[in-house]
Amino acid sequence: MQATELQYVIDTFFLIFSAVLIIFMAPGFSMLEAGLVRTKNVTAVLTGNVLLYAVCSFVFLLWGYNLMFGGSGFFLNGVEVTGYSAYAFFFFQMAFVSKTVSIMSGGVSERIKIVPFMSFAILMSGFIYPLVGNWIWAGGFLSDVHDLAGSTVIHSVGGWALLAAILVLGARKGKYTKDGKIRPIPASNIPLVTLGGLLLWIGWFGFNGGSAFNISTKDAADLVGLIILNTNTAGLAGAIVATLIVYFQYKKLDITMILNGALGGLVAITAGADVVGLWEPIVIGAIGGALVVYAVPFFDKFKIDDPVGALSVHLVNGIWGTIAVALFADFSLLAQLKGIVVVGLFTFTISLIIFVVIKKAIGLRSDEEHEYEGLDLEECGVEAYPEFVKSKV
Amino acid sequence: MQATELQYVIDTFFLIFSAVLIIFMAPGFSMLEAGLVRTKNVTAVLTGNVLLYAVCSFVFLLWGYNLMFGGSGFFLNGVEVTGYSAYAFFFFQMAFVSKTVSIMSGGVSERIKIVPFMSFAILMSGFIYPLVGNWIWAGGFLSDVHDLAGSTVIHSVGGWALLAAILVLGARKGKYTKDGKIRPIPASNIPLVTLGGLLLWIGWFGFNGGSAFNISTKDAADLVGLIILNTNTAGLAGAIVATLIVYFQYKKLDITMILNGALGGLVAITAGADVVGLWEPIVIGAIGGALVVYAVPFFDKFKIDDPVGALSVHLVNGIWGTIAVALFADFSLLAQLKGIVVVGLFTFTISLIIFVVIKKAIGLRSDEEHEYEGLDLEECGVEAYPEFVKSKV
Amino acid sequence: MQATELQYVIDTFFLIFSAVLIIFMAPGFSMLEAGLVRTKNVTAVLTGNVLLYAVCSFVFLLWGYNLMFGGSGFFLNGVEVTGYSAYAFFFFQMAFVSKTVSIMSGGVSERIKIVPFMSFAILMSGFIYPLVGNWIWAGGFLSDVHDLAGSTVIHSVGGWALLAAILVLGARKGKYTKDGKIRPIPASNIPLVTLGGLLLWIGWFGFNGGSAFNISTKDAADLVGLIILNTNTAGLAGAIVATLIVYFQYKKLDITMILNGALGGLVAITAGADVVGLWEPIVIGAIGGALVVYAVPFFDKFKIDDPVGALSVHLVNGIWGTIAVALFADFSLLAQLKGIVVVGLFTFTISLIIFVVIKKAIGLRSDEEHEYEGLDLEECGVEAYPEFVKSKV
Amino acid sequence: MKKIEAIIKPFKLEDVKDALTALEITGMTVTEVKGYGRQQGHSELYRGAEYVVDFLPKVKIDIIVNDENVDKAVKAIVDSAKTGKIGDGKIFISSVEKVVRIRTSEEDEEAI
Amino acid sequence: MKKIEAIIKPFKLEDVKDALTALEITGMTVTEVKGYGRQQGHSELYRGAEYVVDFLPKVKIDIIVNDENVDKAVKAIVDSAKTGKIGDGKIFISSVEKVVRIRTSEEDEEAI
Amino acid sequence: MKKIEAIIKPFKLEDVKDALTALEITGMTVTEVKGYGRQQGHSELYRGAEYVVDFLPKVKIDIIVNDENVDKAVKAIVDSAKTGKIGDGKIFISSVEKVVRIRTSEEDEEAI
Ligand SMILES: Nc1ncnc2c1ncn2[C@@H]1O[C@H](COP(=O)(O)OP(=O)(O)O)[C@@H](O)[C@H]1O
Ligand SMILES: Nc1ncnc2c1ncn2[C@@H]1O[C@H](COP(=O)(O)OP(=O)(O)O)[C@@H](O)[C@H]1O
Ligand SMILES: Nc1ncnc2c1ncn2[C@@H]1O[C@H](COP(=O)(O)OP(=O)(O)O)[C@@H](O)[C@H]1O
Repeated sequence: MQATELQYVIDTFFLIFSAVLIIFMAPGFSMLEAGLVRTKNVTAVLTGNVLLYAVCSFVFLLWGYNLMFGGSGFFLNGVEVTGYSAYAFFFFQMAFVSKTVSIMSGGVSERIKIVPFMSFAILMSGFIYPLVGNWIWAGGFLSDVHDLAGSTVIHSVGGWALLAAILVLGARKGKYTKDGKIRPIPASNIPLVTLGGLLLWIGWFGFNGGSAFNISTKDAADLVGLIILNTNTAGLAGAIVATLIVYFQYKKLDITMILNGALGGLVAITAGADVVGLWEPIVIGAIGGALVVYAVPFFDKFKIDDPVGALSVHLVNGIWGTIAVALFADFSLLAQLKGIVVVGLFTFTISLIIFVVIKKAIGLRSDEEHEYEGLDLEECGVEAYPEFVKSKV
Repeated sequence: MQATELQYVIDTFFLIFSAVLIIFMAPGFSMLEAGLVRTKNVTAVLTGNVLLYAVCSFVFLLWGYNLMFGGSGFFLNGVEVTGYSAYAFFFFQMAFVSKTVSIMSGGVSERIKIVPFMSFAILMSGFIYPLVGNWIWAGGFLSDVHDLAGSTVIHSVGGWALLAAILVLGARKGKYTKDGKIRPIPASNIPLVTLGGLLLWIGWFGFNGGSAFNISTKDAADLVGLIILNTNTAGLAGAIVATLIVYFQYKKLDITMILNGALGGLVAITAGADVVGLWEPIVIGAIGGALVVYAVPFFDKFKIDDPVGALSVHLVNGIWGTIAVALFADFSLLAQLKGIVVVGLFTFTISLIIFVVIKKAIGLRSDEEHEYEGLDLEECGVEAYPEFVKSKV
Repeated sequence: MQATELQYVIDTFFLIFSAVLIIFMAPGFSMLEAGLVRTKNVTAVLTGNVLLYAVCSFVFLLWGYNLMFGGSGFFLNGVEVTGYSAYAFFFFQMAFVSKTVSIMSGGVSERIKIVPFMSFAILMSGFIYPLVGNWIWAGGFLSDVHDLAGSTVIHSVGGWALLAAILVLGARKGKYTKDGKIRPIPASNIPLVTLGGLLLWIGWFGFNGGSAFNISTKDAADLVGLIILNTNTAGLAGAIVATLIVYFQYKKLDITMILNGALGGLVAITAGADVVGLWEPIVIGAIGGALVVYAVPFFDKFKIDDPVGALSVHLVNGIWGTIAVALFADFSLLAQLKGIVVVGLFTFTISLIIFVVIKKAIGLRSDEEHEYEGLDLEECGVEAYPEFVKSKV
Repeated sequence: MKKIEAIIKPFKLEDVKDALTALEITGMTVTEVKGYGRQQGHSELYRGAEYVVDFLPKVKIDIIVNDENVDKAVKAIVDSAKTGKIGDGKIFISSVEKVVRIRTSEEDEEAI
Repeated sequence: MKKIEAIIKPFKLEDVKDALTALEITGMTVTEVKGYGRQQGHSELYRGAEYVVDFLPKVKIDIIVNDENVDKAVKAIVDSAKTGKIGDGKIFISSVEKVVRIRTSEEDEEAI
Repeated sequence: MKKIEAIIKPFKLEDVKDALTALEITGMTVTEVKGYGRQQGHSELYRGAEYVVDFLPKVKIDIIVNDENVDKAVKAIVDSAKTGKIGDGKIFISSVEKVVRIRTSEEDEEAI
């Protein structure tokens, strides 16, 4: 047996391992978002998350992957893969796609109807994301953008589409009072938020680590080690900085902000974890964490109502992370900026159009009354915690 | 060093990886079932699940494995394993065994006493499952049945035993009214249901992927990639079809049914994920999802009370998956049917006998009063969420 | 390509895999502790856990690792690593460090202020743990102690520091009544406890398995297989014995004790999983489980208030596990005892001093009033489940 | 008009509701409460130690009825909620001076 | 002194509180309840089968006020809680004989 | 017979129960409520922004007693629930016309 065959085997195994870690982000997002919204909307958010995984992965299997990697026809046809199993490569890529939409699902929660949102999800995973992915990752015209695991391709894309969605949707009833004040709507279940945040963090090791695509030489193994270590470091720094900023302001330790800070750091390092040394991720992640803390009130100021802080985490830090590559490593700032702007313009515009069309065609937002009662009843017919009297038969 | 030694290493590593994924099904089943039952029975269900893992794995270590793989004496003695570590192989096999009984624990929940159930679990993991496993997987007289990871060996076996258990146990008080109507008893905690469902889904990658047993050649790696991809595809299809059927009937998106549909698809592909191409799992999983949706009311019609839908997911789709192998790949339908019938007859009959004996000997079902109060108090003395006044000292 | 390069790759991959499993212990500890404390302290406990991971890992990255493995300066400088990626080795070691403090966080919960606790965490992960780790694992003066994955280095160290912390802190208000009786304060959320317990169990496979450090020869692969199998076996035995003891006393199945029993067994096997056969872990784990059951009331008798049973699980079984190595394998009892005593004296004394100093300097314990109201409001400003009226806008 | 407050065992709620509905008393408000009385609390376990839980789960039903309906309502509740075992609960009756239906501002008998 | 018990739709709680505060009625006690009345329950799904949930979430507000404040308090509640749709809720008024403030042992009007 | 409704701080529940039990008043029904009053709400954080929570957790105890027991019960509650800090709560006393024990159909004094 040739060493190359063993390399093939090891890299295939490594891709599977990474993909499985990424799929842990499905419960991760689900729990994070279920914990952050109000009880009356928990089932709707969970249903959205599970359906997203199902629908986006399915669309990607049918044609999205093919479109992204220049295949022909459907399924995996005509996409050339060497060095590891084509199935494993597809599986890894598929694990990515639903994340792009999961990013959005918290931000539009508590007021969006699930079916129209799923319609967008089909277009996102079948066209928008594969196109952007193609431009940057599959030899397209933005190939000179360095974006290891998708600060732009995944996080900014999800973030821009979310921004469009929120603009079309509007804020939740009662979020901004008539006299223009902001009414915080607290998270309903902190253990779920924490569980979700930590599962996302763990999933990120597969996200970024797996994006090295191979581990089967000494150099590759070192690179994967570096990537995973750097990923973690940026998360640490984001969490710590978010902690400190809030603490110095309020003398309190705000767990939802700490976790958002960590996620901000993780998004920020996603573009360049492979091209920086050990201390840069500290700076990149720290700035990421700080950006989250300041972006949350910023968006609120403009009455852009994002229940879970997804714009602050994914859009702002997706941009920051892509820029950081040029600041901390030897890449062209211009290229990075071009990537950010082109992808941003494209994704935002097309998403805006799609959401406006969906709104006109089938409606996007829940009735006011259903919003008051919670989407769970209208959309799902299932309450998250339905029991009134615990011991009722 | 020989390449074969590295292969040995890689396959051992792969088995460990797969086994660990399978063990994630322990929290998976625990959370799923804890979310589906009423609050007053949550601790009992969780206790059952944890004990199942402990007891079944222990029995399997002591003698079950030995019985299944034709060893001699106890522990791993005399079971010949080549190509990977015997310990890893055992560990992988052990991860399977408690699943067979976990399948049942939701279906008998809210009325079964834990100790008699554990007595059955010992017999199941020590005799019934090892025997069936031996017939199909270890060179026994059903070796011509193709059942990759246990549509029959695991899921049908668990399903048949569950059917026997439910027939002996009877329905929960209040499930069917005096005038013969069905009273739905809703799930108490949807986030736990979702978490559990997704963890099971992830565990399935280890379940089916690991059942290839080796990954250390190019062909093997491709096969593992294919299996995992197909497994996921069937889950997607099951979820989507279940979604659509319920949606067209009620205009609602029913998350418990969506997850059950996904699990149905996953069970259905378990027998043949390795012998079909990329589109067949869509059909197999879709039918699996549809079967779940129609099987749930079917069992209810016959007053077979299955609180979590385990029969519909595991028994019905265990059978369907085993048949599907012959329909979609080049295997003998006769052999597959023979496997289904022989295993079904054997498991159902012996389980029925055991449950009747247990019932006579030590009782199987909780007192009516304890059932009203919930099993948690009587069986465990621990309420799942005991606090009345949150801030009470 | 040389076989050694592939070995390097495989071992690096294996370390990453193991480290990721260990990091699952972060949600594991978080959920376990969040479930065991009262609702009013859940956010504080979760915040503590997340911060611990962030702070301890960060300190370890900056200088702790360097100190432990005899490097020079900061970061990974000067630590020599051969046979696998230095990054992966660091990542694996880093995954360990926050566990040492996580062990403590449940025991001091419901009354400790987070900021002073984090101060201790910095000293623990920056000095105490690296020193002890150096003595036993990095060629220091206790190198003849056999401690595979840290019955002493991790669990006892965490346990001794916790004991010091509890002595300085005192018991929770209302835990012991004026007339000297013990008032049990039940767990608030059993599903979270179960989820946490099972995630810890799974994490342990990485903890102990990864501590073999390589898997890339046949012998190494067998050893890893054995370790993981033995780890699991001890957990099973601990769970079963704890079940039986409580059952024979009260005729109830106490899930919190069953899980604690399992964890006790897992701690006990951590020192010697690599040097015993298949049946010894049954005995070691069983004794571990029994020790937990008897240690819990023992500590209560002395009014040492440990809300989650961490002393019984980690300290008592850390000691037992270290001794067990000498009883069941060919190691010097004297060396093991020396390790236990030296590490115990050092850790306890220095922790006691640090906690007394912290107490004087910035205070350690929450005000009585805040303790009544719950730490969540004062420390975090965030309630775990804040909703009063579920459907309130 | 009278207010009937009935404290019952939780699993009897459905039966009581049905019994009242049969009398065409179709308005009621239900609260989850904990009761302390002669019925002994049960013992629970926590990490291997037993302790007694004094307060038991009960359900309180508030029904405002016209004076002429009081007796039959009480009878219906007693009949449907009784198990004969200790802890079945109590019924308290008191006077209500005025009732207003928020939707229509109707008052008293019309508002019930 | 009178006790006003108002059963309202949960999402109106904030509005009612504001309306009462505007009257300088700044003491109240709120309970989460379930209501059964003319308002039809909604149907829910469970594993592919529909069923009707009879009891709907409501909020009960208890306010003890001096006799002279009753009418304006009731008016404030009606105005702020009304949506005009069925299920808006009811207000019940009854007599209170004595009030004690625990902190100061003040009684009656002074204690409100 | 009188109904005593006492709204207290949650952590005083055990003490109040003990004080009442000492008077051989061994029946009571407890409800989890939220209170709004002079006691200022606390501020909480949410994703880096502060806001005030108005409604504070309280516990309501309902006790039906014979007329002669009212004063000592009230005294017991006041003594055991007082912390002296604002927000200690209130006691409201009203008349009850009839009491029925469901299990035995006993009435009034015998039913308490
Ligand atoms: N004096 C009382 N005041 C208020 N509630 C009471 C009183 N006595 C009993 N209750 C309520 O009635 C319930 C049942 O009372 P209990 O004495 O246990 O049994 P029984 O109903 O058979 O007399 C108690 O749990 C409590 O909620
Ligand atoms: N007779 C009654 N006694 C106690 N509560 C009642 C009564 N009638 C109605 N309620 C309460 O008022 C709520 C609203 O009543 P409903 O008949 O649904 O509509 P509406 O308020 O428009 O008359 C009910 O959900 C219930 O909580
Ligand atoms: N007028 C009232 N009607 C009903 N409940 C009241 C009233 N005033 C106060 N309360 C209840 O009593 C509690 C304590 O009252 P508060 O004014 O805060 O302090 P204090 O008890 O010291 O006067 C409140 O939280 C509320 O539950």
